[in-house]
Amino acid sequence: MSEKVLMKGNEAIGEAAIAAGCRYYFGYPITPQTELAEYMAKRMAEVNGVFLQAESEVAAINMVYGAAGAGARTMTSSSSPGISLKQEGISYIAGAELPCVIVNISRGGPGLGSIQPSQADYFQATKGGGHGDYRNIVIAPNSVQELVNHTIKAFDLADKYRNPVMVLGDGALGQMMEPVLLPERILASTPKPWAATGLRGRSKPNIINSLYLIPNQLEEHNLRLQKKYYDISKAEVMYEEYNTDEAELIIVAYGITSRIARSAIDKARKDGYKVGLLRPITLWPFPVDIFTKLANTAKAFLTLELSAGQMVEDVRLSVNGCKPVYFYGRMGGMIPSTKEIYGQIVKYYSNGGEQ
Amino acid sequence: MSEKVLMKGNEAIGEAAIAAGCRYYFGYPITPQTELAEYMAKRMAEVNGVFLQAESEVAAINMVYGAAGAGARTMTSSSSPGISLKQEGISYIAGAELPCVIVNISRGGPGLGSIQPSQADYFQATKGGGHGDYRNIVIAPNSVQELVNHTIKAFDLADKYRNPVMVLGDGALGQMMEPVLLPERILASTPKPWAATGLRGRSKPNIINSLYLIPNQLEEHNLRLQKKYYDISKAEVMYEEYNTDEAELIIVAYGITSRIARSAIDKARKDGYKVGLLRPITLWPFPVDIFTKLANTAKAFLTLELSAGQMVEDVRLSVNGCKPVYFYGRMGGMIPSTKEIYGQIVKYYSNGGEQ
Amino acid sequence: MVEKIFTRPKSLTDVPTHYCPGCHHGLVHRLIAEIIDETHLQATTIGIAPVGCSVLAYDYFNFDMVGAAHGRAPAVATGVKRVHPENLVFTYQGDGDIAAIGCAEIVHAAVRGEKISTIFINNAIYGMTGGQMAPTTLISQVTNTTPYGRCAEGTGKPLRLSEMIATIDGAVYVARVAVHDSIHMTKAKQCIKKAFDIQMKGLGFAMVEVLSTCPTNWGMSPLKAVDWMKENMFPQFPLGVLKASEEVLK
Amino acid sequence: MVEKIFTRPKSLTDVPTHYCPGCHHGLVHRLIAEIIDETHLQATTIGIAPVGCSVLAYDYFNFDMVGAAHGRAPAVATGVKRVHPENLVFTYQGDGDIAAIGCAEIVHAAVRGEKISTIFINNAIYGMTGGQMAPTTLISQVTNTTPYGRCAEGTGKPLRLSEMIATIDGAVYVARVAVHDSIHMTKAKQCIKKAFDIQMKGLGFAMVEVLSTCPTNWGMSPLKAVDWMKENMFPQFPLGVLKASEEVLK
Amino acid sequence: MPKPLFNSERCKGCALCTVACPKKILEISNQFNSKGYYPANCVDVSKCIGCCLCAKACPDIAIEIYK
Amino acid sequence: MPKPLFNSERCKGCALCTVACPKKILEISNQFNSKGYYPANCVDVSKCIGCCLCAKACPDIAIEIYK
Amino acid sequence: MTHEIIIAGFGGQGIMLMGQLLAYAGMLEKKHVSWIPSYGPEMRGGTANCSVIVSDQVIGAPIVSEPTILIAMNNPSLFKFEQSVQAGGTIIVNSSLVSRDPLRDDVTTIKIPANDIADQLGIKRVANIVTLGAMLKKIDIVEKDSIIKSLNKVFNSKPDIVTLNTVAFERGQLDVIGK
Amino acid sequence: MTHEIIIAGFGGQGIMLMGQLLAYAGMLEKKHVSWIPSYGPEMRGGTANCSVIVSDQVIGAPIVSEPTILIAMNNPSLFKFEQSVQAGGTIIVNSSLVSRDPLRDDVTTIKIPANDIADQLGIKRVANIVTLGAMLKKIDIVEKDSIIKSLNKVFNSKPDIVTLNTVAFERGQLDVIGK
Ligand SMILES: Cc1ncc(C[n+]2csc(CCOP(=O)(O)OP(=O)(O)O)c2C)c(N)n1
Ligand SMILES: Cc1ncc(C[n+]2csc(CCOP(=O)(O)OP(=O)(O)O)c2C)c(N)n1
Ligand code: SF4
Ligand code: SF4
Ligand code: SF4
Ligand code: SF4
Ligand code: SF4
Ligand code: SF4
Ligand SMILES: [Mg+2]
Ligand SMILES: [Mg+2]
Repeated sequence: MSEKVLMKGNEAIGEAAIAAGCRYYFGYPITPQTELAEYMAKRMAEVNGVFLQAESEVAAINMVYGAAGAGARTMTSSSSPGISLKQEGISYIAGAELPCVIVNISRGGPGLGSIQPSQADYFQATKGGGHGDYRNIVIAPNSVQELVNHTIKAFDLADKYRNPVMVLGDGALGQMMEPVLLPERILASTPKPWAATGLRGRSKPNIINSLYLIPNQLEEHNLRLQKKYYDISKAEVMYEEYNTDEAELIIVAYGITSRIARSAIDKARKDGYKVGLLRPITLWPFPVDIFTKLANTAKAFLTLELSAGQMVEDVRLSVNGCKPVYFYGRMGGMIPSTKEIYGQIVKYYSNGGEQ
Repeated sequence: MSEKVLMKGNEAIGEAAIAAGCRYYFGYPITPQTELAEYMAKRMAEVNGVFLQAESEVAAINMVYGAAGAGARTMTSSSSPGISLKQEGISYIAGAELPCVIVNISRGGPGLGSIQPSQADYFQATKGGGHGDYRNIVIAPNSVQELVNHTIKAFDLADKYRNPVMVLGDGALGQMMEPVLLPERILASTPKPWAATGLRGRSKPNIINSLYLIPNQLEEHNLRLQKKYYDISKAEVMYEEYNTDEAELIIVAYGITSRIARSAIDKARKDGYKVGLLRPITLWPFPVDIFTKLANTAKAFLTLELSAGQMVEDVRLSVNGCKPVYFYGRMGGMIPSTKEIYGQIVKYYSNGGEQ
Repeated sequence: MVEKIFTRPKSLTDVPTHYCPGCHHGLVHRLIAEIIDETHLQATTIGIAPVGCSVLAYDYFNFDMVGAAHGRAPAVATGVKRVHPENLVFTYQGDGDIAAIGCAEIVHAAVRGEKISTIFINNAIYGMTGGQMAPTTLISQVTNTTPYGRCAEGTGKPLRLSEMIATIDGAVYVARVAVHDSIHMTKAKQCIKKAFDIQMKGLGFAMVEVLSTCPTNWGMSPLKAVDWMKENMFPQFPLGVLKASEEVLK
Repeated sequence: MVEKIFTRPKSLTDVPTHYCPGCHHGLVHRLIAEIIDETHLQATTIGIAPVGCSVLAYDYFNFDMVGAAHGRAPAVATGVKRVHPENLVFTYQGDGDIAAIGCAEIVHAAVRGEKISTIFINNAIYGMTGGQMAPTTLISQVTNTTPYGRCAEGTGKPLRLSEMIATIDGAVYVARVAVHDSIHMTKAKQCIKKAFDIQMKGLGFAMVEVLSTCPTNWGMSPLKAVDWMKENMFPQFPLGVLKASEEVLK
Repeated sequence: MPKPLFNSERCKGCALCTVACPKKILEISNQFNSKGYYPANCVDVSKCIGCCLCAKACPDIAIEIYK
Repeated sequence: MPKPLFNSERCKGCALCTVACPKKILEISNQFNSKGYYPANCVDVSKCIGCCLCAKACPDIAIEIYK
Repeated sequence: MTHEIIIAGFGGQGIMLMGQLLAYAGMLEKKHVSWIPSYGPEMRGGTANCSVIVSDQVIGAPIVSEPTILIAMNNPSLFKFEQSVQAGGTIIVNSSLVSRDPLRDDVTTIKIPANDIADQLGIKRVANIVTLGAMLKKIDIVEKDSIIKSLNKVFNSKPDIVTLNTVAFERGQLDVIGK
Repeated sequence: MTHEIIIAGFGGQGIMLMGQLLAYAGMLEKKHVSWIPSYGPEMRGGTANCSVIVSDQVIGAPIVSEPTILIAMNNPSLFKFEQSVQAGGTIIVNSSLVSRDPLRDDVTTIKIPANDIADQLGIKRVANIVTLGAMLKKIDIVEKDSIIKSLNKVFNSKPDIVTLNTVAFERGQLDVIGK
C-alpha cells in the first residue's frame, strides 16, 4: 500500500502492530482506546492471529506476560484506570525482561475522571507506576502516522532490549482520523532462545521468572537491568526540534500538545517572537542532552502539558537550573487552543522574559 | 501505658492505628508486612473493630474506599507487588478525596523480586503510581517509635485533607523490634458531613465519586486538588537535620537508610569530616526549602537509597543545580553497612570533594 | 377529585436519565426506588453504582450513593456495610462489571455471606463502551469484539453467573428475573424486595439478576430488543429463584 | 542383577526441595513428573508456577517453566497456550493463589474453555506467608488471621472452588483427589493424567484439586496432619470426579 | 375518568408503553421533541381504564396516571 | 532381594514412609543429618518385599527401591 | 486557508460520515485534514458531533472549539454551538429540522431544507449528503469530484449507493439558500 | 559498647526467643536495642536466625552482617556464620549439637553442652536459655536480673515456667566452658 488512507489513531495502531508481526493481542474495552481492541477483533481473525478479550486488564497484562514469555510478539492496550491495574504485571514483565508493547490512550483522572484526552499518566509511564527499579521505554507519537511508525518501532525495541515498551497517546490521538501511509508487511523474526517453548530438544529448561530470593542475586539482576537502561538511554533517545536555532523561548511539549505548540509557534514567529519547540518523542529515555545543549542558547523553557505538571520535572532535571523553566497546563480533558498558547508566549515576552 | 515495650514494627503500626481510632482494617497477607494483618486479626476483635482479610489487594483497597466513603477511619497495608495492584484504587481514593492510610512495607523488585528490604517504591509512592494528577502524602518513619507516631499522624492528616496518606517503610522496619512508647488511646472524632451514611434526615444525598464527565468540571476538580496539594506542601513538610550546620557534605537519606547514614556520620565526624544528614520524613511533600537553604552552605549532597536512584531526582530538583548531587544505592535487599557509607564519605573527600 | 395513581417514587430524583430509549436500566431503577419507598428505607439506604451505563445511577437515586471502580462494587459495598451494618447497602452492576472484571469481588462477597444485596443487570453486552462481548454474550451474538459472532472455541460459552454464585454457601438467595412486562416486573419486584429483606434480617448475601435489553448495542428497536431477549436470552438464562436457603424460606 | 524399580522421574530435577518435612507439594510434583515421563511430554510441556510455597516449582520441574504473579497463573497459561497450542500447558496453584486473588482468572480460563490443565493444591491455608486463612480454611480452624478460629459470621464458610468451577460449561473435567496413601495416589495420578489427556485432545479446560497437608502451618507432625486432613477436610471437600462432560467420557 | 399524562420532553419514543397498553390507545407522534425524540401520546383518552401498565412499562417515568 | 536405599541427606524425617511400609521395617533414626533432620532408615532389610510404598509416600524422593 | 468545521446533529443523521467524507476529499486533494468525533457523554441521549479541519497548513489540535463553519443538522446543535462560531464564519442550517435562524449577525447563514429534499428523493438517510452539497456550493473547501471519489471509497464502489448520494449532493448544491 | 549478635539454629530451638530476651533485658537497662529475624527463604528447610544489637549508642541498621558475637546452636549455623564474626569477637557454641570447634583463631570460643544440660533438667526446650546463661556469664551484655525480669514479661508471669527457665539460665552460667 503506497497510498494514503484516512484512519483513526486507535485503528492505525492495530494495523501497525499487525504489520510489525504482532499476532497476539490481549485487551479489555475502555474508552477512548476501545476501537483498538475492536479493530484487533476483526483483523486478527483475518491474519490468523489471536484476539482475546480478557476478563480484566489484570488478566490481559498477565496473558501478555505469558505470550511474551512463550516467545511471541504481543501487546495490550488500555486507558488510564486500566493501565493502573496493569502495574503489577508491568513490573513483572520488566523484572522477567519480556518484550511486549503496552498502549495507553490516556484520559482524564484521577479515579474514574473522564474519557477526554489527558497527559497526566506521564509519571506513571516514565518513573514506573509499578514497584521496584525498572523502566519502560515510553514513546509519545503526535500524529496518526507516528502512531503507526512508532508502534512498529516499539515492537523492535521491545525485542531488542527484552523490555516493555509503552506507546503513550491520549484520547485525541486515539480518536482522530488523519491521512496515513501504512507500511508494507514486516516479518518479525527475532530469535528468542530464552523463551518458554517446551524443551523441544534443548537440554536446559528455559525459565521465565522475576524472583531472586538471595539479595545479592537480586542486586546483580538489578545492576544488569540498570546497565540495560543505561544502554537504552544512550542509544534510543528520540526528539524533534522545530525552530530551536536561536530560539529565546523553547516550548517543550509532547504528543497532541506539541501540535498545538507548533501552530502557536508559527503564529508567534510571524509576529517576530523567537520561539521554538523541543518535542521529546521518547519520554523515557528522556532527551536530556539536547536540553543541556539548548540551555546554552535559549533564555527560558516553557513546558506545556495536559496535566498539572509532570514532564516539567524531567525538563527541570535536564536543564538543571541553568535557565528558568516555566509551566503551562490544562487538565481534565481541556485542550488549550493555539491562541491560548500564543497568549502564553506573548505573556512571557511582555513580562520581559519572565512568566 | 507510659512504659516502653519491645515491639515489632509491623505490630506497632497496628497498635498505633488502633490508638488513632482506626477500627476498619482490610488487607491481604504478603511478606514482609503480614504481621500487621495478623496483629489486626487479633486486636480488632478485642476492640470491636473489623479485621477483614480481603480476597486480594485490589479488593482490599476498594473496601477501604467504601469504608472511608462511609465515614470511617480505615486502612490497608501491603508490600510492593500488592501496592502496585492497589494503584487504580488509590487513584480513585485521591479523586474522590477520601481519607485513609495505606502502609507499604516494601520489598525488593521489580516483579516478584524478593522479600528483603527495599526503597525502590519511592517513585510509585510520591509521583503517583496510579493514573492522573494526584498526590499521596507519604511519610517515611525510621524507627519503630516513629512508625507509631507517624501512623497516628497519618490518620490525622488523612482526615484533615481528605487525602490518602501512605506510610512507607521497608522490610527491616516492619520486621525489627525496638523499644517503643505506645500512646494513650486517642479518640478520633473528625466530623465527616460529606460521608455516605444514609440520609438519616439529611435532605441532599451524599455522593462519593470521582467521575466528572464535563471537561471543565474535571479541570475545576483538579484545580481544587492542586490547591489542596499546594496547601499541604506549605503546611505539612517534615524532615530531620543532623549535624547539618557547617556540614560540607550532606547525606540525604530516609527510613532505614537514614539510620545507617547517621552511624556513618558519627564515625566520620570523629575523624574530622564535616558531614551532616538531611532526612526527609515526608517524601511528599518533599522538603524542598531546606535543600535550598542548605545548598548555600554545603558543598555537595550525597543521596543514599536502597534503590537505583529515585529520591535523588527530588534532591536534584530541590538543589536545582546549585551544588553537585551524588548518589549511592544498593538494591535487591542488600543493605549497606555503616562502614560502606563511611567509605563513601571518605571517597568524596579523597577525590577532593568529588565523587 | 383528581388523584395521581402512578408517579415517580420519592427515591428517584426528578431528572432525565442519559439512558437510551427503551433501555431497561430505567425500569430497574424505578423498581428499586419503589421498594425503598415502600419499605421506608430511603433514609438508611446506601447504593453502590458501578462503572457501566449505570455509572450515573448516583444522579438518579435519591439517597446516599458511592461510585465504585469498574467491577469493585461488592468490595466497596463491603467496606460501606461493615461501617454501617444497620443500613441497606446494595450494589447495582452490569454483566461486564460483575461477571468479567469484578468476578473475584462478587464471588467473595458471596463467600463471606456479606450482608449486602446485588442487583445484576444482564444485557449480554458491554453497553457503556459501545457494545463489546460480555461473559454473558450469547453464542453467535455479534458484538464489536465478536464481529463474526461469539464462538465457543476461543471465547467459551456464556457464563451463567447466578448459577455459579448459587453454589456458594454464603449466597442465601439467588434469583433471575426480567422486567419486560408487568407480570415479570411484579415478580422482579418481589425478588428484589426479598433480597433487601434478607439483608435487613442479616441472613447473608442475596443477588437478583435482571435480564435486560440494550437496544442501542444490539442494534434494534426497543420493542424488537424485548423479543430478541425472550427468544435468545431466556433459554440460556432461565428465569426463576435459583436458590433460597433454609434460613431464607423460614 | 540389581535393578532400580523406583527412582526419581526424569521430569524432576535432582535437587533438594525447600518444602517442609512431609509437605504434600513434593508428592504432587512427583506425580505430575511421572505422568509427563510416561506420556513422553517432557519436551512439549510448559508449566506455570504460582506464588505460594510452590513458587520455586520451576527449580524442581525439569522442563520449561514460567513463574506467574500471585493468582494469575491461568492468565499466564492462556498467553502461553495461545502461542503454543500444541504444547501441554498446566498451572500449579495453591488455594490462596487460585481461590482468593486469582478467582477471576481461574473462572474465566474455565469460561473460555481454555485448553490448559490446572492442578490446585488445597491445603486450607496460606502456606508461603506463614499460615493465614485461605478461602478454603475450615470453620473453627485457627490460622494467623483467624486467631479465634474461622467464624462463618464475617469470613463465611469455606469455598468449594471445584464445585463452583464445575458449573461452568467450558470446564469439561473437574476432580478432587488426595495423595496421602497409595490408593488415593493412584487415583490422583489417573485424574491428572486424564486432565492432561483432555488438554492434548483439545477438549477444554480441566482442573484437579488435590487435598494436601501443611504440617508446618497447621502446627502438627506430618503424620498427624494426614489424620487431620482426613477427618476435617474430607467431609467439607468430598473426593471424586465432580464433573466429566460428555466429550470427555467418550 | 382515568387518564395518562405524558411528559413529552422526558419521553424518548421507545414505544414500550404502546404495546403495554391493553386498550392500544397510545401512539408515537410524528412531531419530535427538543431532544429529537418522537414522543408517545394518547389518541383516545376516553378509553383509558387507568390500569397503569403504560406507566409501569416506561423506563423514563414519562407517564403519570391520574384518576 | 528387594531393598530400599535411603538418601539420608535428602530425608527430612517426616516419617510418612514409616507408616506406608506394610512390613513396618522403617524407623526414624536418632542421628540428625547435616540439615538437622532425623532421617528414616530400614531396620530390617531382609523383610522388604519391594512394594515401593515407602518410596511412593516420600515427598522428597529420598528413597529408591532396588530389586 | 484553514477550515475548522463542527458538524452536529442527532445520532443516526450520518454526522460522522459527513465529516469523514470532507476529510477524505481534502486528503485526496493533498490538503492537511483531520477528523475527530466527540466521544463524550453526549453520545448517549442521541446527539453527535465531530470536528473536521481542512487546511493547507499542518494541523495543530484536531478538536475544533471555535469553528469557522458550523453545520447544524437540528435545533439542539444550533443552540449548543452557535455562539462558538468565529466572527465572519458560516453557519449551515438544516432548515427542515432547525426551527429558527441563527441569532448571530456577524456570520453568514446558509440554509438547506435537507430532510425535505431527502424525503423528496425518497431516501431519508441522504439528508447529510444534501447538506454537504449545499455547503460546498457556497464554500470552497474541497471539489465536488473529490467528494464523489470519497463516496466511492467509503461505499466501497457500490454504484447504486454512490449514484444515489451523488444525486443528493447535487440537489443540495441546487437548492441551497443564502449568502 | 555495642554488641552485635547473631543467634542461629534450627527452627524450634527457640532462637527468636533468645534474641528477644536479650533485647528486652537491654531495654530494661535503658540501653539501645534492636532485634530482627531473618525472614528470608531460609525459613523453610528448618534454619532460623536473628540479629540483636545491644548498645549505648543509637542503632543504625538492625541487621547484623558482621557480628561481634555469634551463638551457633547447631552445625549449619556455625558453618554459615563463622567467617563473618569480627576479629576479636566471640563464638558461643552449643557443644551438644555442634560437632567441631570454630576454625577461627582470632575469636574467643565459649562452649556449652546446652542440650545435654537441658536433657538433664528434663526439659529439652530450655537449651536456648541455658546457652543464654552461659554467654552472659562470660560476656557483659545485660544483667542476669534483667533477663529474669524479661522472662517474667515474656512468659506473662507464669511462675512455673519462669522458675524453670531461671534454673536453666543458672545452669548455663555454671557449666560454661571457655575464655
Ligand atoms: C478499569 C476499567 N476498565 C474498563 C473500563 C471501561 N468500561 C466502562 S463500563 C464497561 C463495561 C460496561 O458493561 P456492563 O458492566 O455490562 O454495563 P452496561 O453498560 O452494559 O450496563 C467498561 C469495560 C473502566 N471504566 N475501568
Ligand atoms: C500480589 C501479591 N499478594 C500477596 C503475595 C504474598 N503471598 C505469597 S504466596 C501467598 C499465599 C500462598 O498460599 P497458597 O496459594 O494457598 O499456597 P501455599 O503456600 O499454601 O501452597 C501470598 C498471599 C504476593 N506474593 N503477591
Ligand atoms: S447503551 Fe444499552 S445499556 Fe447503555 S443506556 Fe443504551 S440501551 Fe441502555
Ligand atoms: S509451609 Fe506448608 S505448604 Fe508450605 S512447604 Fe511448608 S508444609 Fe508445605
Ligand atoms: S393506564 Fe392503562 S389503559 Fe390507560 S393508557 Fe395506560 S396502559 Fe392504556
Ligand atoms: S414508554 Fe415512556 S419513553 Fe417510551 S414511548 Fe412511552 S412514554 Fe415515551
Ligand atoms: S519397599 Fe515396601 S516393604 Fe520395602 S521398605 Fe519400602 S514399603 Fe517397606
Ligand atoms: S518419607 Fe522420605 S523424607 Fe519422610 S522420613 Fe521417609 S524417607 Fe525421609
Ligand atoms: Mg452489560
Ligand atoms: Mg495453600
